[in-house]
Amino acid sequence: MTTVAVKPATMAQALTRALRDAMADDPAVHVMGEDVGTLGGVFRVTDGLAKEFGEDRCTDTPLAEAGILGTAVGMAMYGLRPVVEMQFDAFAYPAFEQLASHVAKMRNRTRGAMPLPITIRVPYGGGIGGVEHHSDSSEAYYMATPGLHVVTPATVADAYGLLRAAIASDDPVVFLEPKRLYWSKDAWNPEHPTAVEPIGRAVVRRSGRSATLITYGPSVPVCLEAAEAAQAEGWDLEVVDLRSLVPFDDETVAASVRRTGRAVVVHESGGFGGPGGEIAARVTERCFHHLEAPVLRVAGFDIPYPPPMLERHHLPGVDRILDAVARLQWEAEG
Amino acid sequence: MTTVAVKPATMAQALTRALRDAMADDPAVHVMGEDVGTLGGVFRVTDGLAKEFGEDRCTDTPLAEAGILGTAVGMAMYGLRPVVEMQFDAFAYPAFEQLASHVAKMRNRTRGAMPLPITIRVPYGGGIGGVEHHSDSSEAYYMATPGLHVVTPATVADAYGLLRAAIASDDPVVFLEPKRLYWSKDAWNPEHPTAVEPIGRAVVRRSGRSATLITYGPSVPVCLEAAEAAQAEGWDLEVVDLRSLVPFDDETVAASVRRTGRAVVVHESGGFGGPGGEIAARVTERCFHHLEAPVLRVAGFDIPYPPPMLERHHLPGVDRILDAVARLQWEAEG
Amino acid sequence: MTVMEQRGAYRPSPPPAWQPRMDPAPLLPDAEPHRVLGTEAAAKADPDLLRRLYAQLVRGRRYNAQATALTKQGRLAVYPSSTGQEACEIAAALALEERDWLFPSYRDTLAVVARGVDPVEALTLLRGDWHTGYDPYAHRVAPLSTPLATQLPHAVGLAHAARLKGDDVVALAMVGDGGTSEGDFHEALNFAAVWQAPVVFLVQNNGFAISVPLAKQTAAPSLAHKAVGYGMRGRLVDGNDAAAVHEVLSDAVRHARAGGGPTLIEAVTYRIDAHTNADDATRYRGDAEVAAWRDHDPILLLERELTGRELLDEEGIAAAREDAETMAADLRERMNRDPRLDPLDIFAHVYAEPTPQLQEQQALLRAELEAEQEGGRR
Amino acid sequence: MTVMEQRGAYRPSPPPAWQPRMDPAPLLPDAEPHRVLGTEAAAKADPDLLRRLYAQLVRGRRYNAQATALTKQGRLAVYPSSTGQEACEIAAALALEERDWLFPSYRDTLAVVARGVDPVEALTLLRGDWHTGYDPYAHRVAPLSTPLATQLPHAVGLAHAARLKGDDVVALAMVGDGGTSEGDFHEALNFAAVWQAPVVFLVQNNGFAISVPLAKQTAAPSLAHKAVGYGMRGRLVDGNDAAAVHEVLSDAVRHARAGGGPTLIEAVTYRIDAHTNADDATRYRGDAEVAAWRDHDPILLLERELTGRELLDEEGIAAAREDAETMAADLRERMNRDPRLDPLDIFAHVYAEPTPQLQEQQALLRAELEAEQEGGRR
Ligand SMILES: Cc1ncc(C[n+]2csc(CCOP(=O)(O)OP(=O)(O)O)c2C)c(N)n1
Ligand SMILES: Cc1ncc(C[n+]2csc(CCOP(=O)(O)OP(=O)(O)O)c2C)c(N)n1
Ligand SMILES: [Mg+2]
Ligand SMILES: [Mg+2]
Repeated sequence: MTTVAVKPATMAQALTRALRDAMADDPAVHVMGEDVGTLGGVFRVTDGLAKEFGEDRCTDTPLAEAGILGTAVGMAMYGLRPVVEMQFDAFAYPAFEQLASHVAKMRNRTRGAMPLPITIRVPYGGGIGGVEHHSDSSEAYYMATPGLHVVTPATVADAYGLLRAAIASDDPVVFLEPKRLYWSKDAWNPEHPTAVEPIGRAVVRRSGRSATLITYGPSVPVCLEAAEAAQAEGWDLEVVDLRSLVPFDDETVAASVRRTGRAVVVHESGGFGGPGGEIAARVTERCFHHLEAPVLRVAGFDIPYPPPMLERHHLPGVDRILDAVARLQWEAEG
Repeated sequence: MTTVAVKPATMAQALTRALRDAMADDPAVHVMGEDVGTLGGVFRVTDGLAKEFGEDRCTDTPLAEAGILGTAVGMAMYGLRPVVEMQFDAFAYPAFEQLASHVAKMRNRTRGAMPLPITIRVPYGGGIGGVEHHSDSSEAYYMATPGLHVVTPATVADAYGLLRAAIASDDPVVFLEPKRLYWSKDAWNPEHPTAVEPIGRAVVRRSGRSATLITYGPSVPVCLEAAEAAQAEGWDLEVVDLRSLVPFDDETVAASVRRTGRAVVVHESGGFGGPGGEIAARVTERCFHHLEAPVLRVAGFDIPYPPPMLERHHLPGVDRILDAVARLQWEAEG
Repeated sequence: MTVMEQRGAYRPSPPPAWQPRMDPAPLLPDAEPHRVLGTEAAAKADPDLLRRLYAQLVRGRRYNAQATALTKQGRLAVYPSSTGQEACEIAAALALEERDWLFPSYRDTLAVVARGVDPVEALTLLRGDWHTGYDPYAHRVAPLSTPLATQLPHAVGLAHAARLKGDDVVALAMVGDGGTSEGDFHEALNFAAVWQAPVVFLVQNNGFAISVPLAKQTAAPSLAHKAVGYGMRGRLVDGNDAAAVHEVLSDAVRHARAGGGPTLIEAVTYRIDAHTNADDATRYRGDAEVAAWRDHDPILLLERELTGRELLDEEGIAAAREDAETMAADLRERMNRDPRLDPLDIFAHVYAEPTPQLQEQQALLRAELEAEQEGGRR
Repeated sequence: MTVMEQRGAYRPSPPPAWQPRMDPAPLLPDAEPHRVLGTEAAAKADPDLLRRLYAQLVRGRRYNAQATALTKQGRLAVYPSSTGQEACEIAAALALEERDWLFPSYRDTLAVVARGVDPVEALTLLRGDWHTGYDPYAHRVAPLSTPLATQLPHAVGLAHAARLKGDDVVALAMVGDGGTSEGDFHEALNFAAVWQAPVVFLVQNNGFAISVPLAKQTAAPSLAHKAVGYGMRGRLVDGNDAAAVHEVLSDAVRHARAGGGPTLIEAVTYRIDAHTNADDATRYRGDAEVAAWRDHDPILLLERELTGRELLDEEGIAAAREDAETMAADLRERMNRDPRLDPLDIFAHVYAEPTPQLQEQQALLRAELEAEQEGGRR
C-alpha cells in the first residue's frame, strides 16, 4: 500500500482511496452496483477502479438492487468480500428482504459457519436539493435489524478509516455515506491519511461542560457549528460523533452526559421511531441521576422528505438545536 | 349489517367477521393475498370470504408480495379499498419498496389528491413455535415510515373494532396481528360485538398506582399476568395497551406515568432501535419531573429471532418484567 | 404394494397435468422491429395523424431543449431529457383515449404534457417545488415514478380495478430498458397476464440505463421476448418511427380494451442527450454512435415522409416550429416566476388528518417561521 | 436545419443499434416434457444409474413418510413432504459433482440428504433446534431457504465467484412453481444470463403453491418459456421420470461447466401430500387429480422400467426397501433423543464478536437461568 502525503481532499476522494487500497490489498474485494464501473458511480466514488482492477473486480450490474445484494451474498459465500453500492438511500429498499432475511442472519443461521463479509454502501440523507426518493435517512431500518453493523462517517479521515474497517470486517456492514458531505474537504489526517478506524467507537469532536450534543453523519458539522454559536449564549457544548450506530458506544456517550448533565440528540432522520429515541432512552437508563433535564431530540419531522425548496425547514439547523438546548431547564440549576 | 349476539370467539374469528362486515358494507373492499381465497388463509382469517363474495372480491394472487401491494396501490387509485394479507411478517419484506416509497407517500406526493386507503394485514411476532422467518416483530420498520398508521390489537373486541377502523381509514394502515393471540378467546364485548374502535387511542387495561407497564399486541396478556403476579410483591401495576403505535397516544400514556411515577415498556420486538426507545424517550420528555426512576425497557434481545426450542428465553415473560419493575429504584422512595 | 401387484397401472404416458397450454408462436415478437415510415406501409397511414404526430414531436423536442436550458439557469433541479425519444413519448399519449390512464416513468414528462397536463405543472417535481405537480385524476396521469418499474404494478392494479368495475379503461405503463431488470417489472407483467388485465407495457429501450449499455442489462434476444414467459404478446417496434409506434401501441390498446389482455412492447430508440443535465455521457459512449442515431432521428424520419408525400411543406414546418417556440416562451416565462410555497404544507398531506405529533411539529415550525420574520433566533 | 438541407441524410433503415441478437428458437423448450422411462430412449440409459436412482427414490419416499410421522409425535415442528417429487429431488443431487453447490428451497430436504448431509442434521431447522442444522461447506449445500426464490441470486453469485476464481464449479438452484412469481427469480435469472454464470435453475412445478394452482400463478405456455426472456435455454422435463430429469439436469450442468451459461429447467411433477403436515389439501383439490398422479408415480415408473428390463427383481426391490427401513429406523431413533441446546447460544453468532449490548443481554439471560436453576424468581 502506498502512503503518499495527503493534501486536502473531499470525503468522496477519501472513500475512493479506501476502496482502491482495499482492492489492492485483498484480491477478494469486489465492487459492484449500478454505474460503478465505466462511469465511476453517480457520485464518482468508484472512479478509476474498473480501469485499475478490471471490470470483474468493479462491475456494472443490471439494474436490480435485490439482485445486486443477493448475488453479493453468493459471492461472499464463496470467499469474496463484495462492496455493494446502492445508488441512493431509497433505492436500497428493493433489497430489503435480502438484507433482513439473509445478509443480517446468515452467520447466525449457520451457527457461525457462513459469515458474510459484505459492505453495503448507501449514500443517505438530504440537503443536496434532490427530488423525492433521493434524500431518505434510512438508518432506523438498519439499526432495528440485528446482525448488521451500521456505520457512518462525518469527516474525511473517518470516511477512509471506517470504510477500510467495514470492508475488513467479517460481518456485514451498512456503510451510510452522508451525501451532503461528499464534497466536504479537510486536511485528512496528514500524519496517518490511511489509518483504519475501529468500528464501534464514538469520538468527542468538541469538549464542553454545559451539555452534550449526541449526533452522527451529516449532522456532525451542524452540531459543531451550533456549539460555536452557543458560546455567544454562554453554553459550552460537547459534541459526540457516534460514527457507529451498531455497535453503539454506550461508554463514551454516557461518560459525556454524566459530565455535562444535559443532552440533545441531533439527527436528520425522522424523529418518531428514529435513532434518537433509542439513544435518548439508553442515555437516560444509564445517566438518570446525572440528568438535570430530559434528553431532548432535534430530528427531521415525521414526514416524507420534503421537496428541495422546503428541505431547509425540515433539516435540523443551528437555530433549532440551540432552541432545544435552551429548553434544557437551565433555571433549575441555579 | 347483522348484529347477532356474539359468543366467546377467537381473535381470528373476530378478524374474519370484521372483514366480512366491511365487505358487506362496502363493495369497494377487496381482500387479496396468497392463499386467502379457496384456502381461507393459512390462519383461516379470510375463511369463507371468497365463497360469500366471489373470487373477484377475495383473490388468490400470484406469489409475489411486491406485486400484491403494488397492484393494491393501483386498485386503490381507482377507488377500491384493498385489504392485503402478507402471509407472515418476514414475507412482507419483498414489498418494502412499494410500502415505503409509494404506499406511505402517495397522499403526500400528490398534495392530498391521491389517498391510498389500503389495509395491510401482517401476522407478526413469535411464540408459536415457527421456524425462522415466521416470527419477526417488524413494527419498528413501519413506525419509522411516516405516512403509515400502525395498529395492533390485543383483544378479540379490538381485533374487530380496529380492523374495521383500519379498512374505513382513508390512510394506509399496517395492521399487525399478533400470531400467538389468534386463538385467544374472550367474550368479545357482548353488548357491542361489532363496535368500531377509533385508531390512535391507547387504553388502560388495568389500573394501578405503583408503576405503568406500557405495551401492545402480544405482550398485553403477558403484562396483565405480570401485574397479577406483582401484587404478591406489593406492587400495584397499571397496564396501558397502546393499540396504535402511529398515531401515538401521548396523552393517555403520559397521564398514566405522571400518576405512577415509574414505567416499563414491554414488547417482544428487539430492544435496540425498537419501539421501546421511542416510547421511553417521549415519556421521559413529557414526564421527567414525575419520574422516580428511568423508564426501563423489557424487550426481545437484539438477535435474529431464535429457533422455536429457544424462543421462550427470548420472549419477555412475567419474570423478566418483574425483574425490571424491581429495578425501578424503589428504595429511593422511602 | 410390490411391482407385481401394480403392473396394471403402468402407463408410459406424459404427466397427467401436462397439456401445452398455448402455442407460444403468436406471443413472440417479429425478428425485426416494426416500421412504417419509409416503407410501403406508410401509404396506409392516416395523413392527419401523421401531421398531428409531427407537430407534437417538434413541440416535444423544443420542450426538452427548454427544460434543459432551465436547469442551467437553476430553475429546475434536474431534467432527464427525452430528446431522440419523442416518437415514443408522443405516440404513447396519443394512442390513449381520455378515459385511459398513463403511468409514466421519471423520464416521461413529454408524454405527461402530451396527455394534457400543464407544462409547468409537469415540471413541478423536477423544479423541486412539490413532488407531483399535477392532480393525477385531472388527466388520468399517475405521478412520475422515480423508483424504477414500481409504477408497473400500479398500472396493472388500476386496469384490473377498472375492469372489475365494468369500465373499459386501459392503462399504459412506461418503463426503460434498465427498469426491465427490476423484480417489479416481472411481478407486474405476471399479475397482468394472470388477471388478463387491460394494460400495455411500453419499454423504451434507449440503449442505456445511465451509463450501463443494454448488453450489460440483458442477454435476451430482445426485451420483447420477455413477453412469452408471462403468456402475453411481445411486440418490437422502431421507437423512432412515430407512425409505427402509434400503430403498435394502438393495436395493443385495442386488444387490451377488447379483453385480450396485456401486451409488452419494446420500442428501440436512443437517448441523444446525457442521462440528465448532471450526467457526462462522454464517459461511457462515443460520438459515432450518437451520430448514427441522429441520422435516424424521429422528427427527421417523419418530416421526410410527410414532405416526400407533400403532406407538409416548408410553411408547415415553420408553423410547427413557431408553435413550439410559443410554448417554449410561455414555459420559460412561467418557470422564471418564483413559486410560492408554504413551508407549513409539509405537514398537511402526510395523513388525512395530521396526527397529534405532526400538529406539535407544525406548531414548532410555525413558531420558528414567526421568529425568523421578526429577525434573529429569539 | 430544415428538411431541405437534411435530404441527403434520409435513410429508411431500421434503427442503427438494431441487430437480432440471437435466434430465440434454440432457447425455447420442446412442446412436450422430455421423457425417458417407457420410451425408446430408456434403452440408452445407464443401468447402474437407474438402479442407483431407484434405491435413492425408495429411500427418499421412506424419509418423507418418517419425517411426517415425526411431526405427529411432536418431534418436528413442521415438515413439507416431497412425496411424489422424489425423482426431482434425487436427480438434482446426483447430477452434481462433489465440488458443485446445491441451493435448496425449504421443501428440498431430500436433495440435501442425497447430497450427503446427515439426515438428522438436515431436519434441525424443521425440528426447531437451530436454523440451519448442517455446515453448508461440508457438502456444499446452502441453507434451506424459506423466503421463496431468495436463494436463487445466491446461487448465481456463488457460481459467478467460482468462475472468477477459475474453479469449474456449477451451482444448482431449486425453486417451486410459486417461487417463479417472485422478483428475486427474475433478477437471479437475468444476472445469471448476463454474467453467463454456471448455474442451473430447477423449477419443480408440482401444481400448487400451498393452495394456489398453477393457473393462478402464471399464464405462460410453460414455466420453461421464461428462459427465452433472459437469453438462456429453457427445458421441460417429466419431473416424475427420474432418468429424464437426470439426463436434462446433467446436460445443463455440463453445459454450464463448459462455459455455456445457465439453463432453466421446468420439471412437471406433483405434490402428493399436503403442503405440510399442518395443511389440509382437501380444501383446494380433489382426489381424482391425486389419483391420476399416483398412477404416474416416480418410483413406479422407474420400477416398471427396471423390472421390465430385468435390471431389478423382487429381491432387489426388497433390498431397497430394507435399506430404506434401516435409514428410517435410525432417523426415528436419533430424532427421538432430545437435542441439547444452550440458550446462551442465541447470542453467540449474531456477529463475529458479540457487541457490548449483546454481552449485557447474555449476562442478563445467564443470571435468569441461574436463578431458574435455584428455583423461583428471586
Ligand atoms: C429502484 C431504482 N434504482 C435506481 C435508480 C437510479 N436510477 C435513476 S434512472 C436510472 C437508469 C434508468 O435506466 P432506464 O430504465 O433504461 O431508463 P432511462 O433512464 O434510459 O430512461 C437509475 C439507475 C432508481 N431511480 N430507482
Ligand atoms: C417470500 C415468501 N412469501 C411467502 C412465503 C410463504 N410460503 C411458504 S411455501 C409457499 C408456497 C410455495 O409454493 P411453491 O413455490 O410452488 O413451492 P412448493 O411449496 O410447491 O414446493 C408460500 C406462499 C414464503 N415462504 N416466502
Ligand atoms: Mg434506458
Ligand atoms: Mg409448488
